[in-house]
Amino acid sequence: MAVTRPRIVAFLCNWCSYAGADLAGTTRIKYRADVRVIRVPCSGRVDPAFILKAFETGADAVLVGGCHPGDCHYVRGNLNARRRFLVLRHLLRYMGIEEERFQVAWCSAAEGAKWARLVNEVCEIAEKLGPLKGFKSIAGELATPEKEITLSGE
Amino acid sequence: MASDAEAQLREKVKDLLARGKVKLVLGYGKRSGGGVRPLFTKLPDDAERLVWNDQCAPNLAGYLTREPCLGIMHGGGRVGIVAKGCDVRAIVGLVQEKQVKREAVHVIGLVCDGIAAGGSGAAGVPSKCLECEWHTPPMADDLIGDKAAVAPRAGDALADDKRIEGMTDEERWQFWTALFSRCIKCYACRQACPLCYCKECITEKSRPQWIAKSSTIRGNLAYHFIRAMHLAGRCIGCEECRRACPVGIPVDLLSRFLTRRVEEAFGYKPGRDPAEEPFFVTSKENDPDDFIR
Amino acid sequence: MARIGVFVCWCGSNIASTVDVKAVADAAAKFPGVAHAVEYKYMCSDPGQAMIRQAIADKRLTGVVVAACSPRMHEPTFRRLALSAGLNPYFVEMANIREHCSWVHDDRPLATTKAIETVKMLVEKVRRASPLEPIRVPVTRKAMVVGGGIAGIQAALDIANAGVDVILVERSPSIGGHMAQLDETFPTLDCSQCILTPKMVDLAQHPRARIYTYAEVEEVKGFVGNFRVTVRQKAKTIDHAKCTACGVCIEKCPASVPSEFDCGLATRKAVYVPFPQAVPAKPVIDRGACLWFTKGRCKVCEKFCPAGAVSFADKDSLVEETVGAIVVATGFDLIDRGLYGEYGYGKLADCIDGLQFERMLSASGPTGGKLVKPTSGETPKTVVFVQCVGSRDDSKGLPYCSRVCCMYAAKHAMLFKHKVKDGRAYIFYIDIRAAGKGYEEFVKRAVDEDRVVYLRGRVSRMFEKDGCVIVKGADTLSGQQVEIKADLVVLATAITGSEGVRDLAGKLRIGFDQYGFLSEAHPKLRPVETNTPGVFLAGACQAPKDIPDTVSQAGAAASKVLGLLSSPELVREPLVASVDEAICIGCFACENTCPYGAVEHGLRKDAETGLEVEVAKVNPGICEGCGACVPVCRPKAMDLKGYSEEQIYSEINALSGRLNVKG
Amino acid sequence: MTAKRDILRAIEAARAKGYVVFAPTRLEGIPLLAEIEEPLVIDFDHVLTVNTLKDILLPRCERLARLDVEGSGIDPTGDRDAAILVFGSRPCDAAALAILDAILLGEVRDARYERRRAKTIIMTVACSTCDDACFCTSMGYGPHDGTGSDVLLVPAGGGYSVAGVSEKGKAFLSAVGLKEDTGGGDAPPVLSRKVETGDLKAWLDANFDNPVWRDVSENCVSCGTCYYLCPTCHCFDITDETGGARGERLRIWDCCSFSDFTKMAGHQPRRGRHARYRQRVMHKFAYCPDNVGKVACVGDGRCIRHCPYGVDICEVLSKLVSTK
Repeated sequence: MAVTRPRIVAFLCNWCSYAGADLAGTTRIKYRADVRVIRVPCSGRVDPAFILKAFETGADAVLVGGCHPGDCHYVRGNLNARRRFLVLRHLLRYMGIEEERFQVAWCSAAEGAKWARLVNEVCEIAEKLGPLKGFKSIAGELATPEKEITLSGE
Repeated sequence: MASDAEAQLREKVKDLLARGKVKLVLGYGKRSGGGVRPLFTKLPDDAERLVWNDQCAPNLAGYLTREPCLGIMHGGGRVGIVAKGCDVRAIVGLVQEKQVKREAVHVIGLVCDGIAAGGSGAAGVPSKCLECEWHTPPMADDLIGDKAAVAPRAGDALADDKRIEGMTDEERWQFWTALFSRCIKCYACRQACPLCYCKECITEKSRPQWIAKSSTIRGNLAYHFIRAMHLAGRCIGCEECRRACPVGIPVDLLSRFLTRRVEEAFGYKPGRDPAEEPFFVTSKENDPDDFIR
Repeated sequence: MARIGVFVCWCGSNIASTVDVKAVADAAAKFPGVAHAVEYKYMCSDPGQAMIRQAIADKRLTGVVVAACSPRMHEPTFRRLALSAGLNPYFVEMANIREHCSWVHDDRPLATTKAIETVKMLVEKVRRASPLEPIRVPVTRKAMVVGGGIAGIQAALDIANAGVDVILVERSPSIGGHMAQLDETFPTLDCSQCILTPKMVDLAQHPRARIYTYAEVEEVKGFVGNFRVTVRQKAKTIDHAKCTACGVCIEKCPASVPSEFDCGLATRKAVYVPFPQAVPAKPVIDRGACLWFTKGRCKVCEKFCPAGAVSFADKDSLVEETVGAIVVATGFDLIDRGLYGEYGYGKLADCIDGLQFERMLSASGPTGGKLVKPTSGETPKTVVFVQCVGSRDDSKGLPYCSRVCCMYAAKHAMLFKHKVKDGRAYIFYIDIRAAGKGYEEFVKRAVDEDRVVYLRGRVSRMFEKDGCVIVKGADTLSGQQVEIKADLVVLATAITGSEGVRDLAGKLRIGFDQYGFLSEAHPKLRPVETNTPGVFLAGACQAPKDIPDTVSQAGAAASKVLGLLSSPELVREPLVASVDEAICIGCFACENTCPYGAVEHGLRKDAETGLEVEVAKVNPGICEGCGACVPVCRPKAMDLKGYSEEQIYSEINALSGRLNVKG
Repeated sequence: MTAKRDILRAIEAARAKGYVVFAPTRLEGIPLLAEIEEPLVIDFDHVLTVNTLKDILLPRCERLARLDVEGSGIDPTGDRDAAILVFGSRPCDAAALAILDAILLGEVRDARYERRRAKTIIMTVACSTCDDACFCTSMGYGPHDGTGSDVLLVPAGGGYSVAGVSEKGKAFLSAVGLKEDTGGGDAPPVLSRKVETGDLKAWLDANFDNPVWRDVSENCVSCGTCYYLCPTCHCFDITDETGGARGERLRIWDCCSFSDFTKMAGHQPRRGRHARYRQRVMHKFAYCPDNVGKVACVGDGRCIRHCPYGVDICEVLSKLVSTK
């Protein structure tokens, strides 16, 4: 079995960060494939429960991408979220989950390169910290084993 | 907490009820086998049964969002409530969050220099009394007690916090999982919390089920995690949750820790001023953002 | 039971070269709820779409996941397709395996893994989707324009000419705005009033236009399609229905105050018409200046008015107007020269600002078009024009360029030279920004034909010395200090948003910056829209602009309004928040969080207590679907359609259990 | 009289025979019935553990089945087969088992409870002390009562008198080499509490709609403490918990005082705290007598001891019957 690679779950706001990630694509900027993206209308939609669930389901790190302050398509969704995220990072640390596992970034639709860099950085952070054991240890029955499939070869 | 305060209290309540200023006063009465318990005072004569001493730990604010108080306030009546500084902060929170109309409550604030050791579940003087800045309630219609007589308790309110902060991440995780695996999900902490007034708690949601219902460590951790987030910057540290927990979990640690962080970061202290907007529904351009990439 | 169809696109080799599309389709076929999974070269092509349409029918699909490019690219395409195939469009999701996968990864197994998991997430999302219908809001086919300068007039005219009723609200007693104060306009030097006043009259006489002058917006309720605007009609104290505009009252009025229109270079009476060509041409009484209102005696005007139009009993009145859209055209103000200690705090009488100079130039102005030195009344021989007074000056907190000063300074210098043939004109500048049609040529003319002297540098100090203003500055090109003994100094003071605009912005729930300029929805792609649907911007209220730009933006705003009002109802995406009233506990955190004021109060009978309790309700006509209200709702009574709690939960949940694709 | 060490030896012997042993221990000062590896950690001095035998026989969370939608589908799960010895629980808790048996092993039999019950030995240690919340005597039991126990140890001098109460118990004693000696134990402690309930059942049957229910439930905040700590409450909920394609079906405790109680079945029929509190009292003192001929209360007093707001079942009962 291959070495387990880090698993990053990213919540991207539709207007800036998701578009930024699109731009990374259209400009063919390469980055690591260990990220899984969930599209949300605004970083203000991101609930702490999302992050908790992401960790529960095996994420080693979570990244939330929103518009830069002032650019929010919805005026101030990103600013409201910022308060929650600050608190959430404290909670994670206090509970014994390295706060670096939860990253927040402002990434505009023009910052394809920044998005690529972010993914790589967060992957490195996750690797440095190693797999998040805590939640796996309490998943009990719900710990789903890895599956393997092979390429069709076509 | 001189007994003359108790006498004044009885007088005041008797008078309020007699003059029909309030339909009901939430206070403390004797509990069989020592200690106190909430006393719903409805008739002027019931006022004689009110007590005020350092056993009066319970925060009665939670009753304001329940029957019969709801019905009384809804019908335009007023409810009186005997409240210590910490209790009053809960009432302020309820006003801020539109659960109670300020004019519908008559707050009988009591100057309090702390409740008895063991008063909130934990051994020793409750830490809330050690860090108390509210010996005199921040809001009251009547104030009983002698501000001068207040003798702050000695001790370190942040002892637990420091211990936990001193641990490694690994140790902290072990600490919490060990603690919460004890939780039996009786929801006493939730029901006792004056600010957990939701009619249907998110724990009861099954589609989707953010919080596993079971009292497995999985479910318990999720419950206390989300609860802490829901109380961050709202928890006024009355320690009712801790007092109510039958298996002795210091449930308040998380939410109080977060509320301190909120104060550091945003200068917001819950339960200060009924006119203040709750911190989590607003934001400022210059909020701290050093953690953002 | 869900029957999801998964359609994996090769996008030619764009995806297929890096992602094993067959492996993706095969894996998807095994996902719970997936009834059909295929790959094809170009899903967006006609045959590709036909294939999906066919599958929806044949396999009785309840949902579709297209694994292809970014949803920002083709989501509308495939949702339209679904609709035409009889499937609710919101049962279609796109898995972005191109921009987010094949184009950014090289490793085939890893890219394929990511593609498969991405598809899985969106299959799970579609499984939890619910059918949504577009939201339809009835529209009031009427518009309001706030501000009666050239921007407002143009917008109002364009709207009215298109056959839509329009209401213009102007704060001062006449429409016309700053443009009416100007003498000649660059780069053509045609007379400002000659081109403006006809428009003013057109609008005033337009059957579809109604003008409130001496009026202000008091309150704005409602939302796009149906704003309910309360207008405060300030008491004019002259009944315009009776007034014949004979002007006797003005003649007789004993009270004089500095004229706003003439920028304090002349006075006006307490009862006044701002300028001769004003629309309406009938006077109002300025109660701040009127002796009757200030001292309780006089009433001379009433005595002399032949029409008996003066009514001291007149009161402010409130009028409510319902309109479908609003154009804000509140224009600009000049910054206070008092900011500049080094320029004499605006106390040097022979140092004036651009607008004052315009009035001086104007034939209908206080000096009848004659240039004079305010202190002596002589004709100024040496005039110094200073640009960037405030603009581009961080020390005064105004980092931006006011955009019109380069041009009008050149114009002023020229016009001065035209009037004073032997005069000397100096212009202190930092850079010359003449990036408009015919602008560069215009500046060149000033230099070549009119011999205007340009000095590159800031003016460091100016002070009064034997009847003249001594201007000290640096000529950074020659590297010399220069000192000019000027008869008159004209400051091109910086432009800011007009006074009071912040209040208005609050009422309209639109943003503004620290300089009082209103915020457009997007600096490039939505320059005339605001974040409040149905509210648009025109002219200098958004940023400093010259007349041509202002007029074109006014036209753009008008066309946005006309587009909005073109159909009897507004169709909006149904991706909005909604409240489960049975769970809502009425803390209204959502209301405080909503940037659009979309949360309203409703009543619910509580099952447990039987009491009527207040609960939150979302107005789908206002909600923009950002979802900021959901995380602050603790019991999760609030949810967001299209990005529902269940959908996002399922997406996250789909990720548990890693996948390993072997090469 | 049998010495304490002989008893500890017997427990060791049971462990050697593969018994899983539960006994009272202290966790941060809180007496809890817990699985032990080492008899020396047993706490003999407590009045009553916070948790009850329910934790072992009707656990607060029990897996009924495993789910894997991408794999084997649904398969029911059993639990470990090892025999169980519960040492040191009190007579009231043992007595509660007799009630649970009557309810869960009636015409409808709870297979899982039955299986576990069958392989469990209840070795009760009678009370030498009690506190002001205890009222077992008012419910027809007592500090030295053997009801529901397999083996009853009664404090005697420094040691204990040992009696096999059930056949199962006698067999166990001989298996672990512990002789019965029923030589006189110490006098039982005297309870301070006495509940005068008169003809409670008749009152309850007649006063379902009596407004007094609102008064007696005023202090109740609808938490689950009294239920979860009650040795006879036995309502449960079934919940499916999933992660990805995996999941498990769990049986967990539920409580008639929760506002979402029976929501699964559509709605909570009991509106208001008073209705829910009434249900609890009715269930214990009216419905159970009707259904299984037993009052579902053993007077262990946990609900009084641990109620955060001082709801006192004894006071409530006397108040009820004294209300017209």
